[in-house]
Amino acid sequence: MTTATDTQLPQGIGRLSRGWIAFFLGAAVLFAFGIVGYIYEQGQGMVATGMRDLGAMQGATWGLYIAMVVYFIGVSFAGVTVAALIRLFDIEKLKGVARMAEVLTIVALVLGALAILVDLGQPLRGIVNLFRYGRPQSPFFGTFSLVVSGYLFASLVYLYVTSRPDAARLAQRPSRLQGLYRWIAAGWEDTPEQRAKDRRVTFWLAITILPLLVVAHSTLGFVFGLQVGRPGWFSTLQAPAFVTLAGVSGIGHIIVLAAIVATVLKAKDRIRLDAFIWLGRFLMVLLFVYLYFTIVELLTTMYQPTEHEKVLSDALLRGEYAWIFWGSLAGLAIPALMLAWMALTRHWRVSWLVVASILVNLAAIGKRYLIVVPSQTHGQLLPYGIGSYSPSWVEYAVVIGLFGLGALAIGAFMKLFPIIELEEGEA
Amino acid sequence: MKRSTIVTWTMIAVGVVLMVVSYFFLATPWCNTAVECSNPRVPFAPAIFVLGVLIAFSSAVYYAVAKD
Amino acid sequence: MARYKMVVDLDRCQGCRACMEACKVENNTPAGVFWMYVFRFEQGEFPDTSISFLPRPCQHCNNAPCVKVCPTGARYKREDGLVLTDFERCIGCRYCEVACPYGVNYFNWRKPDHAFDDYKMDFSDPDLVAFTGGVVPPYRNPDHDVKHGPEGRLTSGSGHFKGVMEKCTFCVHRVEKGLVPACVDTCPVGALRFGDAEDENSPISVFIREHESFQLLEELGTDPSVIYVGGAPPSTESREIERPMTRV
Amino acid sequence: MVAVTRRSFLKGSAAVGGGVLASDFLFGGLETLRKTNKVLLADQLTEDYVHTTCWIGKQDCGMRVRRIDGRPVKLEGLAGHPRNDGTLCPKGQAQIISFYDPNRVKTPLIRTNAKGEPGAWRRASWDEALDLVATKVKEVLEEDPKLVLWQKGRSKAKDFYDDAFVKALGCSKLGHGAYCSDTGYRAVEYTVGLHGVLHPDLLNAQYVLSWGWNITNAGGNKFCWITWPRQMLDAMENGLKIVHIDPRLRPAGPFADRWVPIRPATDLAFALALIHELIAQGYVDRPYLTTYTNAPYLVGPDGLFLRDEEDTPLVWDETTRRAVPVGTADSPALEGTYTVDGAEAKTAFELLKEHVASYTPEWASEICGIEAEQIRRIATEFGEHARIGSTVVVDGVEVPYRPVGIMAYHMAQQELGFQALRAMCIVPMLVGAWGAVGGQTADFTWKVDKNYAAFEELKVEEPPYDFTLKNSKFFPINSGFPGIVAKVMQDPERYEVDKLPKVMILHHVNPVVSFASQPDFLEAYKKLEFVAAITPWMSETADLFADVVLPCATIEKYEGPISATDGYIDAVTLRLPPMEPLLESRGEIDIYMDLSERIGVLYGEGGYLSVVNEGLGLTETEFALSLEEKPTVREIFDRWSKAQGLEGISYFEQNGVLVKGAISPTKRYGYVTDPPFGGAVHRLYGESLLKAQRMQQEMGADLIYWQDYTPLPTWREPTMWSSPADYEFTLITYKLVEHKQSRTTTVPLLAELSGPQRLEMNATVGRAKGFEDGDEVVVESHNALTGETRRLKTRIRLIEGIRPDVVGMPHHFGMWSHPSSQGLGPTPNEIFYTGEGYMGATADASFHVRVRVFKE
Repeated sequence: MTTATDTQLPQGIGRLSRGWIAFFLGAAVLFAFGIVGYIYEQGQGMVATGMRDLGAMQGATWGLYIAMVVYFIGVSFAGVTVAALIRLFDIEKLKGVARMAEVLTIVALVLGALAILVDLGQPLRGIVNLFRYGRPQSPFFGTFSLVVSGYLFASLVYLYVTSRPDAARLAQRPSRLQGLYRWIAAGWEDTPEQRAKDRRVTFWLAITILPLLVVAHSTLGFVFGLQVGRPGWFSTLQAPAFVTLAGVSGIGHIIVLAAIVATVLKAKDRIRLDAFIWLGRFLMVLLFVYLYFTIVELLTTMYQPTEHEKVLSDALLRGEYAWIFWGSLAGLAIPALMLAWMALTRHWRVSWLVVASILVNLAAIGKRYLIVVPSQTHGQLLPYGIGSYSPSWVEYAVVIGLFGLGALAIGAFMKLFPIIELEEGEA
Repeated sequence: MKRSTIVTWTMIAVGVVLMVVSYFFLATPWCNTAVECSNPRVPFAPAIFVLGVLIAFSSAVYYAVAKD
Repeated sequence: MARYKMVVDLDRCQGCRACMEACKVENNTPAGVFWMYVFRFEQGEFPDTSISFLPRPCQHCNNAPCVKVCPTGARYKREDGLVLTDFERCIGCRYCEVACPYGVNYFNWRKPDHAFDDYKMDFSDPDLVAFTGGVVPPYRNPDHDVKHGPEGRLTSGSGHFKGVMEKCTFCVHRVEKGLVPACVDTCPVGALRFGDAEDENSPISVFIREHESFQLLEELGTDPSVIYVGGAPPSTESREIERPMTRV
Repeated sequence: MVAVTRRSFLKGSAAVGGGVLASDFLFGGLETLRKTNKVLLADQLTEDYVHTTCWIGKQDCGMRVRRIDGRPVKLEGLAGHPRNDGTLCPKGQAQIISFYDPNRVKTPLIRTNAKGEPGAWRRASWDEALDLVATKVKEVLEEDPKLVLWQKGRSKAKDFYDDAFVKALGCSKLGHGAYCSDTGYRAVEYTVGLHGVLHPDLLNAQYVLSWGWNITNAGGNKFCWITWPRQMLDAMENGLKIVHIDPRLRPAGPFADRWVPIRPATDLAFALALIHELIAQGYVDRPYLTTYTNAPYLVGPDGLFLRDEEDTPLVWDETTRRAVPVGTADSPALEGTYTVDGAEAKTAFELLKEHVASYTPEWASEICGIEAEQIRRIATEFGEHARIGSTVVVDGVEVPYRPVGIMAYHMAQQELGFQALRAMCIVPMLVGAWGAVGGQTADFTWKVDKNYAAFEELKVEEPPYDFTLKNSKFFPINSGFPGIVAKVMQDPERYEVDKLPKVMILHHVNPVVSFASQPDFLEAYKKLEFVAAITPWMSETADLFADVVLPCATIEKYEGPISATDGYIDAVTLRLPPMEPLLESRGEIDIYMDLSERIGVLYGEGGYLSVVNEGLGLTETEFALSLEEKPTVREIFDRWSKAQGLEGISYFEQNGVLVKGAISPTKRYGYVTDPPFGGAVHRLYGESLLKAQRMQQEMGADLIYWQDYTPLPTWREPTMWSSPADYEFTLITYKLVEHKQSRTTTVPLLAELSGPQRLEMNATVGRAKGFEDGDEVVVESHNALTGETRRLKTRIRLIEGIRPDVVGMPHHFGMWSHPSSQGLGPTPNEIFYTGEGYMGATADASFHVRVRVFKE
């Protein structure tokens, strides 16, 4: 597969190692599993999922898919934030993770959009009708116009603009991808004027994206937070808590991705420990803020709950969702303590960070699930009785497939373009 | 001013104007009690809104790529 | 322009669920789906026990949460008070369903050709098809194949699309013919009433004026068009007994 | 719009081209392509409405059928019909799906495998199937017509089925009443002479004892569910109070002013205590009792009436102070002990007083498990509300006004049911409420049933007996009980029966599932040589035992005539076919005419057609059917319609119902009929019961058969109470508004609405036993006489509105042949018993048994 010229490209671009092929095939299998699940769902109708109607049918009409929408969009948050911060404040030690953060954002957003699509009863119609009839009064308007369209497009633009210098460098040497690089570079000559212009563009883009991102995530919080009819949802804390947990899961993803990339590409010199430390500290701060929100919300609901809030909090604290609730809380508290310990002792270890990051992401999925589901099964204001929901194999398959697709995308990207920004002379 | 700067600002302006104007083409948020409230006042207004977002951000690409 | 309201007289309701069944047949709703639902509640402990009934159609709120959250305007409110769903516009996001505090929305989980499978009646039986022409269900109401109202949208009936949201329509197809909804029409004990509340002298306006009434979950400010007379709103003590088979 | 001809259909998805696809995509239509296989084009269809009468339940509500191109799509209530006035219950609405039930029996079927196991069948032509049945029937008719047994579950045109066919054949017949409320019928026929159980003049009532009346789910005497609740709600607006006497609260819904959670099978004790209290508190209508009842009759020391030479009973004339024949006394004494011809004689009322002296509220409190104070208060309220002595003018006629009464029906089916109902008849009798405005009655007019006279002398004959044990020493009063027939078929020697039925025609009946004590039927019906079943779907009994199944139509046929009265307005109607019978099914009248023809009993005097003429009142009128020619069913009803003074059957086709007008008070109120109460003397004292008991004893019948033949209702403990103490619950059954018997579980819309079988148990008791709502439990019944136990499994439902010592199950479900009925759980009939100890003294079913409940 490899040609002589390709070997010239840095970071293993264009060279398909056995490990990479195995990884790629593995991810493809997961993705294929998701496709099978989705085809089955389309064949049967959404009865193939575990979701059912609220009320007399005693189900939850939003389930794992919507939880994953919230989760994926949350993950995207951190990517672009970190990338923007790096560019804005020129944090040199983080330069190595900037691009992977950008890629992560885009992949997570696409997965989030796909998760919405698989949740729609009429997906094709959804694509058309949202743009044809979309109503600003629906919090979904924000979700598709700002989050998916604006934010995703802005992130793509951002990635593109920051990729041009690398593309120009790669375009200088012969390879099968040379044409692509030349196209991406689009006339980049690395002149001081161009650099200055580039800095200006990325600065202003970062400035625009950051508030857009807060607004976008808040509208996602509003999807739930504006519903008076659902105990557990109607809360002003929904939006800030959404954004914070989004940061937690996203930073966690960057840490994991950075650790993998550093190992696989043998690039520990490019992504150094102090990058991990910076990310770890950031993660720690967000974690404590989020734990604070959680405690505040818990105390508020427990202090003087309405009868309906009580049913819900009982289900969360000691009922059928207790294992997810306490599991998630542990998945947040333990990493918080691990990070605090490392911060206090100043003894940072990447492996611990990775463990903490995986834990917070599992916890984040758990928390998203708990936001979406219990308010439906245990939050009926009329005495319908307690409902139940558990995802069917189809939903698990589709979610696994989405992760598989994400892995495929990132894996493919790594073989096409440097996942770590090139240093002077690297190429 | 350079031509590219003008075009860039024009793109941003067009994008923002599209967003703002199309916002008023959408279904009115305060109206819930009539059939008309369920339709945008101009067909495909949400698409125009999104188009505005896209044009505004595309300006960055244009600005970066444009040869002076 | 009329302004339709429904009155549920809890002093007369026997909880018989004829309204649920009439709705089912009139609107051809699939298995497990009850646009009109009647709660049967029990309160208290033996022997100080009480029983109560509560019919629950769509409340056709004047300040409808489902209309607000619909991203495409498929769920809309008409000037005559009916809250309807445009089946040709709905994208199946089910946001209206989570927004509704009354639990009145029903999604088409099954595809239409399997919507009646749970009934274990093979409507494609050749002997039967020779007579029915293969229509599913064989008692299918053709009123649902036409568009309603000045807005000309496909809004009545059930189960003819996959993956869209449905709910009680106050029988828009009947109301537009000058009939009352199927549930009201069949109620054997006169517990359901329907009419134009804008006309101050209409029987329903007079009835509402002359009786004490309440709305379900009044405190949420949804302002339902369904008015309850007699009895009491369900309390947190109300336990539902005798549920139909509603899970598909 | 594509032009299509009427009755043509557009295929949904196939005919869509690429351009359409693209525009559909852009304009949101892509996924709206209708996935139902056919789409109706509304503007191409014709809509019409036809009239008919509901078939699914008991009271035959008027219906309007909406049809699209002749295909019924909706059933609606017929406005102006006295019984349902434009409304329908859930059953009425749901049966539309059964019009198109592909699981109905499509063609006549002939069995190809051995009986006793689920049937293997071959399709047959009507000719072949009818010939086969006719041949078998003829064979046995020649031997002994009584060995052909026609058994019915429901009959919607008595004149054509129960009467014409049975009489033309001269065969035996067996009804379903012994499972319904026949105990009550016998008690009321015996006591006041009316053919019915108990209901008040509801629209005018002020205080009603709802005695096991399942207000919100079931009908009651004469009517199904719709009419009674409508009348009750209207009466409640005029102040009617409801006292709900039932182990479960649910039947009364929110409508009970007082709930008396009585222990099952103790209704007799409760009624006796009420009698005790009413007498003690002085609520006694003396003029009524002395004039219209046998209360003043003098009873000798032997328990029999004193009579003169002409056999006329004697009363004590207080004016002349001597015993005189009834009817000749100026002022007959109601109470007292007198010496007549040297012997001591008491009035029947005096005997009643002495009889109930010990039946105090405290005594009943122990037995019934309710507070004595509650019994006392109900007696007081009943007495007060009765307004003894008052009258009211109705349509210009002055009638006594006693706005109190009892509503009771199926609760009669218990071991002590006959005497319990006798006692319950005496309660309104004491206050003179029978036949009064707002008071007690059992029918809409005061036509005295033929049983009233027959019960004056009960026949107890020497064996051998026929297989129904009619006139036997076992059951001097005999409702005709399939349960005891099943017992007899298993052991004829024990009951001294010499001949068993050989051929059976099952008319809409499914004994295996619908009748209590399933194992007895599974055993007994094996003995039948030949069984033909007339049924719309494969009943379990047909599946196991039928040789031939003849598919009959449900609603889609001519049937009648059908009373449409609501008790206040007289009306009559017919059942008209809203469509052709489904597939190859046929109306029963067609089937019986063809069968009679093949058997050779259709034509001529005494034949099927002549009995039909008689039944329809056509004999010797210009509309009489020819006895030489087979008419169409429509023609028969056309002639009958003309005989009613109408232009013909088209009247019903156009109007649905013939409303004749209000029933006059002189027909409705017993006090003012001519003669009063139809001429029947109300039997407070049951002299003939005592005579029967003595004959039974003389012929050597066991105590269990004669112990309840007492002249005054006498309490004893029910047999089931001697089951061991760990059988701690009494199982009762009840009706759901969504169902009628088991058959409606073939209607999937109704099964969906009702949910599956369940066992209701008091929540506190259930939780103490470790049960949670929805747990699967075993219910094991115990037969106190034989020690046999039977089991079923079902899911538990914990509720508060039920006595702690009672568990309840709906009496529906348990069918397994029809796909829609499957998986809904068992019928409690699987674990009930029949025969001694588990039936009434009048050969009637009891639906009580002691059970224990546990998790496996």
